[in-house]
Amino acid sequence: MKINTLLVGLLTSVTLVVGSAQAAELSIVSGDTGNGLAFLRSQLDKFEADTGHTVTVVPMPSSTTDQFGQYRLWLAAGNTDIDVYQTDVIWAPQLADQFLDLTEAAKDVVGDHFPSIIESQTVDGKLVALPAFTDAPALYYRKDLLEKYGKTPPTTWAEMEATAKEIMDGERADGNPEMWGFVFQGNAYEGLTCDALEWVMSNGGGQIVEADGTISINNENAAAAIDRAAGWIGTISPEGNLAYMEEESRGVWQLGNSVFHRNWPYAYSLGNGDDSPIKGLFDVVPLPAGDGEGARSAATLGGWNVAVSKYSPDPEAAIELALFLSSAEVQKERAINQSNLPTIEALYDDADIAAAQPIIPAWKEIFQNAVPRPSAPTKTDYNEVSSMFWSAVHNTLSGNGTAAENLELLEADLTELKGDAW
Amino acid sequence: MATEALAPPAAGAGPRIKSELTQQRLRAARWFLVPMLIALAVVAGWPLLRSIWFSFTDASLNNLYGAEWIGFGNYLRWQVLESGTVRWRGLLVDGAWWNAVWNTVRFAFTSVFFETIFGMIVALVLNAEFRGRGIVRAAILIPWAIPTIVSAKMWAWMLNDQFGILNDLGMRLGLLSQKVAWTAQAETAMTAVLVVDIWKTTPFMALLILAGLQMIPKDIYEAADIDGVHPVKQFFRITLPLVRPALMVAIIFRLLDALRIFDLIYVLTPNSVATKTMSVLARENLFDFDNFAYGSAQSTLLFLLIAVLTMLYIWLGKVRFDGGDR
Amino acid sequence: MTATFDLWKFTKSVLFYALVVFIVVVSVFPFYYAILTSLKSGTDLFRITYWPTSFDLGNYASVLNQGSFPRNLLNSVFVSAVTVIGALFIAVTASFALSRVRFRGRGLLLMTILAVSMFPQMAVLAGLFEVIRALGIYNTPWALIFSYTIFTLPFTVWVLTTFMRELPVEIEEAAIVDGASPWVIITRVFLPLMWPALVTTGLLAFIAAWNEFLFALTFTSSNDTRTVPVAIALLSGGSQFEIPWGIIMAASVIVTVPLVVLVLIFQRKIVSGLTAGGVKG
Amino acid sequence: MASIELRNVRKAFGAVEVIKGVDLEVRKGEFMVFVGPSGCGKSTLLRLISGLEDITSGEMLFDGKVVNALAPSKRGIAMVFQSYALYPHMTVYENMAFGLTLEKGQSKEEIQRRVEKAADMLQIRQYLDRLPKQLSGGQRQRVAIGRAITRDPKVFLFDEPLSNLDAALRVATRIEIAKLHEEMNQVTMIYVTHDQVEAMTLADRICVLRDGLVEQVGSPMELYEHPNSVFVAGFIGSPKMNFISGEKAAAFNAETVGIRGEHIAIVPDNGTWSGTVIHTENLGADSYVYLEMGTEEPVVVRLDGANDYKSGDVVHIAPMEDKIHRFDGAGKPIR
Repeated sequence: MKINTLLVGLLTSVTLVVGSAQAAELSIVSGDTGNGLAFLRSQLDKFEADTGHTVTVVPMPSSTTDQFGQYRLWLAAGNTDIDVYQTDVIWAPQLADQFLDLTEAAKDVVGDHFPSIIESQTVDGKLVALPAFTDAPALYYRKDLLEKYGKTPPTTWAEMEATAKEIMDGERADGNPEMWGFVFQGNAYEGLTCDALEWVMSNGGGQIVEADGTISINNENAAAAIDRAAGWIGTISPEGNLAYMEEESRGVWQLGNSVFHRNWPYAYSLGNGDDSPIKGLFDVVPLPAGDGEGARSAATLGGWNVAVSKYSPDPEAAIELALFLSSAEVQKERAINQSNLPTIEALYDDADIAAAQPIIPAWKEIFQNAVPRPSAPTKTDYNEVSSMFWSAVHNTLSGNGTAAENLELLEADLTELKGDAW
Repeated sequence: MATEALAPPAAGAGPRIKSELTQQRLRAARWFLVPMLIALAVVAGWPLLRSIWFSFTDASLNNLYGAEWIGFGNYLRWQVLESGTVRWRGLLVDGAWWNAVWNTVRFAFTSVFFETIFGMIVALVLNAEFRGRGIVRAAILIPWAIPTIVSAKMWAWMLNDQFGILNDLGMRLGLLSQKVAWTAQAETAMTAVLVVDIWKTTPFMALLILAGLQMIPKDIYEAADIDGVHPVKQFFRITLPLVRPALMVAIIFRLLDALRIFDLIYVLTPNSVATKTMSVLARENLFDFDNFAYGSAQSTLLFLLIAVLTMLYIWLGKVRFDGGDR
Repeated sequence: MTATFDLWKFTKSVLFYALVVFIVVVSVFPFYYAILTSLKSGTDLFRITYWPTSFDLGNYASVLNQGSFPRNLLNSVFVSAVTVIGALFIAVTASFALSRVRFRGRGLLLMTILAVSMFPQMAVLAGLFEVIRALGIYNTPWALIFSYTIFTLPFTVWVLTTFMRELPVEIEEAAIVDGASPWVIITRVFLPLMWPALVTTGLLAFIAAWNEFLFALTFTSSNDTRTVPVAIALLSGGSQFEIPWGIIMAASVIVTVPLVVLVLIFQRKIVSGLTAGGVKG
Repeated sequence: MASIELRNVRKAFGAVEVIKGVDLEVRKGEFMVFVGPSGCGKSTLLRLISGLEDITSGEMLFDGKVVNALAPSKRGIAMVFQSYALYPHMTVYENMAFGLTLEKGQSKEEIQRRVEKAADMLQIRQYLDRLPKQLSGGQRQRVAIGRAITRDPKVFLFDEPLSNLDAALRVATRIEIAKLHEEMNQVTMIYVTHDQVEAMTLADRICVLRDGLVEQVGSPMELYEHPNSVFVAGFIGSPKMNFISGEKAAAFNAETVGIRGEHIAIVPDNGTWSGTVIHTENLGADSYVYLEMGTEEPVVVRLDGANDYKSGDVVHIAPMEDKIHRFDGAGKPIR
């Protein structure tokens, strides 16, 4: 906190010294939505007041795939109209060449952030982006139903499966034919990579591609984890789950038609909305663990960062903005207003946050189990790797081959894609 | 002088006489075509050439300007392994690509086929005189008027297995025994995409055919009525031949559009292997994956494939484009 | 005999109207459902109803208040209208040349124009982006108007060429004898005869431009220059994954209504056109 | 007001030559009719004169000046088309005034005066506000003619103007056109038709075309009485001239002899020839008897008043000797 205030003060004074003629016009592009944008604007207003710069927000569609394509094209063409980009946690290695190295500028503050997050944004020793907030999913469960059937929140997938089945059957017999046991993100897209990575990782099956670049996915634990998930489809999860993304699964869950639900923190406040049928009837716990060797709960690391375009006409002011947006001050505001998880460890013990968003300190436990997707080792090939992985998993879930078969093919494909090195 | 020796005899077999009229018309034609040609050259010509050029390089979006020429490597290349076996690589031997080609062609022909039939029916209905025709005409256009990204999402919503109204309707009417995840299952995904596309683009077809119908002089029908020609026969003998030029053009443009189908599938079933088309695959490689050159090669090949299919269509359909008496 | 005849006639008109109703229901139902959805909010969205259960205009209010939607609507109108006018202007003259003047390479030219429509939009994106930046029109409506010609122009040229070819030669010759220049022939003789084709192609091109998303997203980078489809894609719920169905549907309804009005205005023109009258005996 | 001269005019569409070297002079104020079977090039010739089609080679002169390349509108011509070619979206008035509005320096009043004058000539004044589709075929054609008159042309071109009208209207309009020619006797008129009756009734001179070449030019009676070939002889006159070849012709020292139906008399016996009646047609004022007598086509005899011959009757006929046309093997007359 102190350092930050100091820094902001320092920068402000620098600006003042250099003169207000140096006030820059900046543009930040953001795929953030609704309240998020409003929040961003409010913070930028502060920034403008502090520094004399003006910042325009260029909103983008919330689809991360759309954003990524646009940003790539803009950056490839050397677009000078955008100074600062909001980036997904997995993009850093793919866009690293087009962003400025922030190591020097952020050397005083990097220590405050979770090292794992800083690591995820560092490519070949270059700090590509500064973290703005982080994200990690949890297992949502229906307090009322678990109580009714005398169950405790599950800690292993097997336990979750059994509980889900029992309650689902019971509820269906009780007159809710729409009841399901568990909904998650099963469509063939990045979300499935997240979900499946959790199953594999929690079952001791590694993280697809290890940090050193080894392709580890073709192993028994991984296969067992994915096979187990395939078993859910049509039993505790609807067939349609194969097409669900976050919103579809939340729809089922929020109508009260599922016992368990895997989702990001955003579903928490929405589930407690005034018109929600399950308001106050649910809670969250870390995702279950598997039962293989080295099994532990695992949550895929999400989150957003800010990066500075190397084509920015005014890089210094842009860096200033990036530092501001990742500062403890803004992150605290963000946590309180947006229930976004801070990347600064100290904020989890912050009393104001705990008071405003009691869920956040609880999420620290979940966050500590967070695993990054293998974007760092696979570098520019990450999207293709992820696509191959989710396709293999989706095939298995759809009943096209067993996990063992599909993972073997996946390994071959990945090896080919990797070539000599990522 | 040499030129005089070459000059033809003054009378008789002189050079073709170009009258003022012909000259005026040719001059006008030139001026009329110039703006179009300039517009197309800049807006399409240059970008096309860029893309084709990229397809012969190792370009990636991270390094667009430092791309190096690699010839046909993106299309076909080979590698001799230590064991001596030759491994073929590249677009032409890429299974995913050919799957996409098959999906695209299947999709395009099926959808255009049904659109033509439905479009014709709708156009004939709209060409008839009845009360409330204006309202119906406006209603027909609604599917075409809704932005594709929205209608795709809307249908995704309606086709949803849990809260989709179509499943609910099917269950209520007893057409479905259980809720179907239309877009999720490989077997139904293509059908779902087809239904939405046909729904969405039939108005386009209908309107163009209607315009064609409107250009047919009414008295031809009156004459046929007096001759006692059966309406069905009238349709095949009078309507169809007369509306054919308009119909052929409508089909060409729908076909071109359908072969490039992107946004609908991108929104409805983005990653399903059963519906992934050439454009969707090309986008993936161009922007999502780090394979800009490979994606350019796919675009180029897509262009060639469409060109071949169009030629075939024009040749088979005997579409006249150099006709006209003047 | 008369009775059976009447019965047949009656059945026929019943069948006809049944067909009309069927067509209308199929076309409009999703739109109706969109309206229905646009009047809902919150968890209600996930509940299936066939009739309006609530009448909450909140979604409409938030669309019109959110960001710069009214501005985007104006942008769309401007971009689409100028695109269509430009395309029709270029296409009418070009198609006169293509359909009515004999010159070498005419077939090749038509084929080339068609070929422009064959290239996937995705593939020209990068090249087009360079051109637009080079022209200095990036992030202005002109970037969109310019790039939209890639799909409106070939289409309008082809359709109008086809229709113009069908116009009787003798009318044109009469005009030539009357001393009309090609320009006069186009503007004073052909255009009035081509209303159905013009209005139809214009309308189809208008809607295509109105609905275009990819170029609109790529070639603009501020809320003030964006068009409606992008604005709709930008409509968002409170948080990252939340899809604001109600608002999106409200926006879609708002966006679709002008087009319906447009059709209603122009529908006389869609169906007038070449009446037998002075052309054929 | 204008004389037209064609000197070895040729027209080819690609490799196909349609007009194969035509020399022709149309005199000032003359009513010239181009007649011939379909495909003979008569319409093309008219279009060459109009300037709508370029001539491939040769020379075309209006009043002695070469107009090969002159635009139609500058030739001082007006044209009436087979399909009327009215502008469907303009009223009758606008149709007629269109050409004048394109000319520079025409005042509104002058245009109105000329349109109304033409309308009065054709008695279409009451239709001036109507659209073409609200008129009958005959009225439309009169409007088309009126449009041509309004331009005050030196040369008036008609391209089969009556072929879209029914028989009664055709006669009426034909008379209308003949009257027009009388009123506008200083205007040169060229009229294309495939109907020899129109040609005979309207023309000052007829030009018979065949296969892109002029077969014969002359006044109707010249053509009727002294056809230059079997072709012209057969084309001009109704019913068609009878042609008899073989032995019967040899008796007249000719390859073929031609005799018109009206120049044959039926005689009780001792006729030149005899034949069997196969068909008779009674038209009231006159009647036709068709005879089978070993010729390619039956021989037609035209009689005044009605007759009561029946099929199967054998009759003797006698041609008027001085009306017999004798032709050689090339179809040329032997004089």
